[in-house]
Amino acid sequence: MSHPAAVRTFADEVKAIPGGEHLELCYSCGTCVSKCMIQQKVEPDYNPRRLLRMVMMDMKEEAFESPTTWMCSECDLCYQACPQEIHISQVIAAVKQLAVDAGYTSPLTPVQVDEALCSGCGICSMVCPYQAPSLFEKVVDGEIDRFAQVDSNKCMGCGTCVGACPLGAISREGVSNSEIQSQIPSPDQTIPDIITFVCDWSLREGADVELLESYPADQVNVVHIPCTGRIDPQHALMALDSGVKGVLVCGCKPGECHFKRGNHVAKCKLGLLDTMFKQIQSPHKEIRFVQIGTQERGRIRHEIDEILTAVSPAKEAK
Amino acid sequence: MAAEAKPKLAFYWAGSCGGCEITITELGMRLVDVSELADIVFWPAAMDFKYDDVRGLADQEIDLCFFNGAIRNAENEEFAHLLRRKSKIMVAFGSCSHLGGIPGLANMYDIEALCERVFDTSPSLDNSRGIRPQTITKVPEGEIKLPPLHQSVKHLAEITDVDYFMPGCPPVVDQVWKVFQAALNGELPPKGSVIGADEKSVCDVCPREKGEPGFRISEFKRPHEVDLDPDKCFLTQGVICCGPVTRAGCGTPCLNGNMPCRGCYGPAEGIIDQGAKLASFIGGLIDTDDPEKLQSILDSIVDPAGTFYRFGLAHSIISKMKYE
Amino acid sequence: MVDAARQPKIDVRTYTEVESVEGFVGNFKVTLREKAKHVLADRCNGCGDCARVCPIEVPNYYEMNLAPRKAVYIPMSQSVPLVYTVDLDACIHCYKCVEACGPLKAIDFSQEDKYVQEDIGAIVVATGFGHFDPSVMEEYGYGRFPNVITSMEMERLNNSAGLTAGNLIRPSDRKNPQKLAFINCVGSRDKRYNPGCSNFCCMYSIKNAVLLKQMYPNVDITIYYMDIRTPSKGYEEFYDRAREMGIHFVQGRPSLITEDEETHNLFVHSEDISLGRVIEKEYDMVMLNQAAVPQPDQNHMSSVLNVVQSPGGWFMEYHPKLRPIDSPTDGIFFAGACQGPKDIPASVAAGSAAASRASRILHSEKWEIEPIVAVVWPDRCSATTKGRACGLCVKACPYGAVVIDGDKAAEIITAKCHGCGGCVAECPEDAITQMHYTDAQILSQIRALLADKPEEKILAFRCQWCSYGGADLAGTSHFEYTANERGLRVMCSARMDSDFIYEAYRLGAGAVLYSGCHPQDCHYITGQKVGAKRADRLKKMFERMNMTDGRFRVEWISAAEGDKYARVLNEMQMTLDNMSPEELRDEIERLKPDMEKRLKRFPGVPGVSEAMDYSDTLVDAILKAKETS
Amino acid sequence: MSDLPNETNNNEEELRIGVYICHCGSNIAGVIDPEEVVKFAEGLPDVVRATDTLYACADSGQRLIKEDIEKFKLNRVVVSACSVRMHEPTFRGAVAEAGLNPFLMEMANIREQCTWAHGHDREGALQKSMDLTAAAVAKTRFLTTLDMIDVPVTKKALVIGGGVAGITASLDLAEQGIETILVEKEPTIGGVMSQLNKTFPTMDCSI
Repeated sequence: MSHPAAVRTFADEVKAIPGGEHLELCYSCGTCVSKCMIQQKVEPDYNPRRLLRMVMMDMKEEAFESPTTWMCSECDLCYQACPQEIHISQVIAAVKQLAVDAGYTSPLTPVQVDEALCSGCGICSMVCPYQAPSLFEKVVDGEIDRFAQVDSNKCMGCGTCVGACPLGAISREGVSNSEIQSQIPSPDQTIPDIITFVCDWSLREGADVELLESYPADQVNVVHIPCTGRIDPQHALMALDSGVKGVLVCGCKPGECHFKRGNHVAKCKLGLLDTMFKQIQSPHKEIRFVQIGTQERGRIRHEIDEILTAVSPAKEAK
Repeated sequence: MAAEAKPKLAFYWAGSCGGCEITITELGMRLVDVSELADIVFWPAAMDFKYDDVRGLADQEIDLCFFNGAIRNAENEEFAHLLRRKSKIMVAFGSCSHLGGIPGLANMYDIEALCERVFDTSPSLDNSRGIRPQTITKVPEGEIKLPPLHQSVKHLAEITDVDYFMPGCPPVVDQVWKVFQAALNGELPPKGSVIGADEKSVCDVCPREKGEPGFRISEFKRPHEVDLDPDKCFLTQGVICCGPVTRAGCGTPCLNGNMPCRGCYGPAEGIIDQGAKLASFIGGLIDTDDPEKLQSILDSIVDPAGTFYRFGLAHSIISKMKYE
Repeated sequence: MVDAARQPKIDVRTYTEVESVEGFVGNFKVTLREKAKHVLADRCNGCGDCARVCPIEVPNYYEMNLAPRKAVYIPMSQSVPLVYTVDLDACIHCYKCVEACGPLKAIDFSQEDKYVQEDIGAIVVATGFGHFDPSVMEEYGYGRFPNVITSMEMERLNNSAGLTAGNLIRPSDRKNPQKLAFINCVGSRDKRYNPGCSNFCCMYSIKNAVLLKQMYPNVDITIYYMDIRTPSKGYEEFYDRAREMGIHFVQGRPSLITEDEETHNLFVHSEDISLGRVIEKEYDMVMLNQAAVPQPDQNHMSSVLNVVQSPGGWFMEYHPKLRPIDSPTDGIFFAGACQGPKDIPASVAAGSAAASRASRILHSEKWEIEPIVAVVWPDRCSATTKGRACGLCVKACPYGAVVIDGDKAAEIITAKCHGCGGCVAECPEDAITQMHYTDAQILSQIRALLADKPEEKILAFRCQWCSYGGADLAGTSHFEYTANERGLRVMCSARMDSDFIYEAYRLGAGAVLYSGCHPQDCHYITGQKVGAKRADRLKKMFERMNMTDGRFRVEWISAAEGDKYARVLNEMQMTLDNMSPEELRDEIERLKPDMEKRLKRFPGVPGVSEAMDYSDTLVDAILKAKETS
Repeated sequence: MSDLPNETNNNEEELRIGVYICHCGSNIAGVIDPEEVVKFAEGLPDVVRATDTLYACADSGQRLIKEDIEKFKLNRVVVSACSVRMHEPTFRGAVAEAGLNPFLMEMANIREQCTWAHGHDREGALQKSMDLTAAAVAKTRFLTTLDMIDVPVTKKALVIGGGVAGITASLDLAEQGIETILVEKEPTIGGVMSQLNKTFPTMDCSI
């Protein structure tokens, strides 16, 4: 007895890539879809459950064109929540790898490198959670010089490299150094009590986002960043220097960063800044880092109220 | 430039170690060329001038003044103002006048704590009578005056208008020569520029092999704790290097000696606060795989403020906030 | 309940635990511990005067800890028997109860736990199931958000005999909830907690929804589900009825519940799979349909009864299809959810089935058991040859079936012998044999299995109850493993004589697996321990001989671990594949003299030399037959 | 059981072994060719009859064995089929009906532990089937007749757990006249069911 040679399906291809093996355990419960915030915040067509289904049903082109393939940032909130313990982000990564091999490209806008500013220090490539930047060599004025380049299929746009780049040579649309600095008030502008740098993913609930935007301009100035990994302590200092009395950096709870590690990076940066404040015995200015969990509905209100109270004696003295 | 109208040069040292002065002497025979092209009207470290000689000059009579040292006391400040008035071009020369330099690290402490350390508790000192210097001391010959200390160390631009900044601790001699030539030839860039240095950072000229993508630091070490590989980026060896944020132009003597950049050339172009930017990339390099360990990794950095702001503390926003 | 109490042939013993079970079918000796109630059952009239005066309140397990009970209590008003119990952990010894009881004198603080031994012919195990604690699933906020409750709490809140007399209120403000969500499969069908389906929750949440809807027609109820399972008669129709009543069903497993800290209302985040869209809805109250899990003391009961547990901890039946009520131990039967979640009709059916299986035995005068017992050759026992019995057989026996009387040879009490073979393998004089598993039988099997290319073979010793069952399950599940395995079955790992292992290596076996039950699963109480100790000695010895790691494996594989059986065999094959044929041959040859030395005394055992001679002929025949076929 | 096994001379009578290789439909025959195993078994010592059968456990299969015992004067039987956990009682019963002591029958498990687990390696499965059959033949060479042991029965049941299943079992036993002890660890019987509100599907009270 012999069986005809098995046809290699799309699912077989995905399963052959490490991480893709457990694809077929999915029983389509939808936990991943609602745990993930991409559909609610960014892309209505984002749906990991459906992508897995497309793989199983041999819908290769649809899968390659699906935003799910390209927008998963491997935060693994879904993996922790999946009752079948499928490492969904790894399955998606397997699909993405096949898509890239097939010549598809990411629809996302990657960070941009300005070679005129780049010193080739390689820090961007080291800090990136996705290893999107790398260094390459080229001849400039007869000498070999190094510059960063970014793999646009890997870049998820978290801005961690932007926050780390010493010379401002990497920028991301909307949160370049100049764009952030333009939101820090100059002396001739209204100086709010606090500036808050808010990671767009840390406030799960629409109600909390609305609340944040509802504070008057002379009280709270909101600067949106894609991830607290984008934070540059320089900006916090500049804000305080401008007369703002408190800086609140709002990011995700440990283990819940949308870009794997940005919240930890921010914790390190701001932790170092805090140590230096203490070492220099500079009177303690309010720079706070709060990490809000997906279940902490309404916490942002308390955090804002607390920091406003903390800075208000100074306000009365004025 | 006609021989009889030779431009006038002045050198002054305020709160400094004297290293910048030595750099100028290191010009060696080139100093002879300088003296042929210009008149040195004031150089207390090398020549016998009195303060009154400066006071006697007309305003803006000095064409070019190289001012090194930080502003630590009233005398430093007085001379900064005086020389500014007497000079057409004022150059903050060296890290101390540019950024506050090493003396600026004193801003971590208040005056009383500093004096206690320097005059009472320093292990190399025997001051059992508890003598402290006084600003006015009566002696039979009259009064001896010492300039009073300021509450904080300032960099030159904090108290007066500065035309150019020439970084370095000390500035390297070839850069000094280039600046002299440019100045004497009237080829200086627009006012406010940093001169005698490059725009990009030390990394731009550092030949060492950079870290692999995704490289992270799980423990920081000081240079003496590691057998440093001369071909690899210091950061990849867990050693903090200020190269990424520090302006190039020094000729990398530290790197050539297998030591990390200490940051004396100050922030590279585009950086507002050298230490904060350092924290910004160091924070990104820390291994975050085990969040429980973050604090212990951070704690392995010995003296962050002294390391990140070794030359620039007096110029930093944190220091500014403290003394506002 | 009351029927059971009234039935004269039923002796109801509450507040009583099974301490130990010994013996065998028809002849079990069971020790029961009747915990002291400190109330005399024959005097207590259930009036409750004691509880009225008792000043101590503690949570009542019966009300899912939502309501208090006194230190002297009955769990519910219809308790059977209607006898109060003093909970000494809570009691402060004020003796107000004694006073209130007055002349009845039913309360007796001097009472102590009583140990009672009973002779029993057959046992029905109906220990039931426990409830999954959803507080470990942080995403649902149970234990932190007051209005997230479990299904069992709902049962009490919605029960006319319950603490609120059936008035459904929500814990945060005691208001009647208007919008409710039920979430199914909480902790079940979830590989992180319990991979299996809890069987009855679908119907159970529909039931609760229908009841609430009947009582409060305006209440808005949404059931979040992954699949609705309505496999029995009338179930699907009931589901239809619920939908027609306006109960909403959302297919989509919620990933998160958040709470409004002021109103304590809850927001359920889920995908609505029909819409393909994430929805976030606000509710007054959320009920989590918690998984059914094994009883917290299931492991303990498993070792008291010597029965095996399936993955997940349920008691394992002898055969899932053909003998679903029997335990592997003759005379012990399962009823109800102790062997896996069952709904009420199934539990009742299983109760009747177990009674029927048990009554086969109980109606018989005699019952047959297999004659696979141990037998002593007295002339070989050291008592005869050396004048003193060594007693190792006595130590090996879990049942006290071996006795040594003075300087006489050891003797087996057949009625007590369960046939594990531990004494047989332990006897240093080879003076004991086991019927149907003699040395001669097993040796000739080993020779046959290793006749052809022994160096390629993995000889696997398995015990009848666990690892043989595990191998069966590997096959039933079609888990593929190496065909070089050659399995050999004995009753227990205690029977796996060191001599068999030496013989296998002497014959040039590539690898040997020594497998049996996990210690707590052993069919012969401590037989596995006897086997494990020996295996440990062998392992250390082979290490000292520098045998390649992995050529001798000791693995405990339950009848439920087919995957493990396949994995272990494949790993062993990998060990062999990682050696070159020359390496393997050299090692086999190097170790042979050692093995031969250890087997020196073996041929003296009755039957062994004949088995050796026969095997030589057999091996020739096997090789020849393979050549021709 | 008082007779000691004397294995050196209890096989004085001539051994006549019958070997039956079961197809189990395609469960076994789909992976290996049973006829090959039959041919192999014919070459083993003392095997006087070897044949394959579609379903050894079916009536026809059992009948074949029983008839063969008489026809070929078989005094040992080997059945290469499924797990002993499945059909050992069946084949013991079959040989007993033909007058052979049931303990003179030995099974080789070539289904669960062979063809079902080695579908990927047909040749390996065939070799294994042969070896397992040979081992069973070898064991029968040393089998002795055994009698079941009769034990007395205490006519009393113990039911552990007073929930709905335990109560039902107790009632069923008691109604057959069997003394039953119903043990419950809590102060009341009733179990989970008594805690429930009305129960599905009849919506009646649970107590």
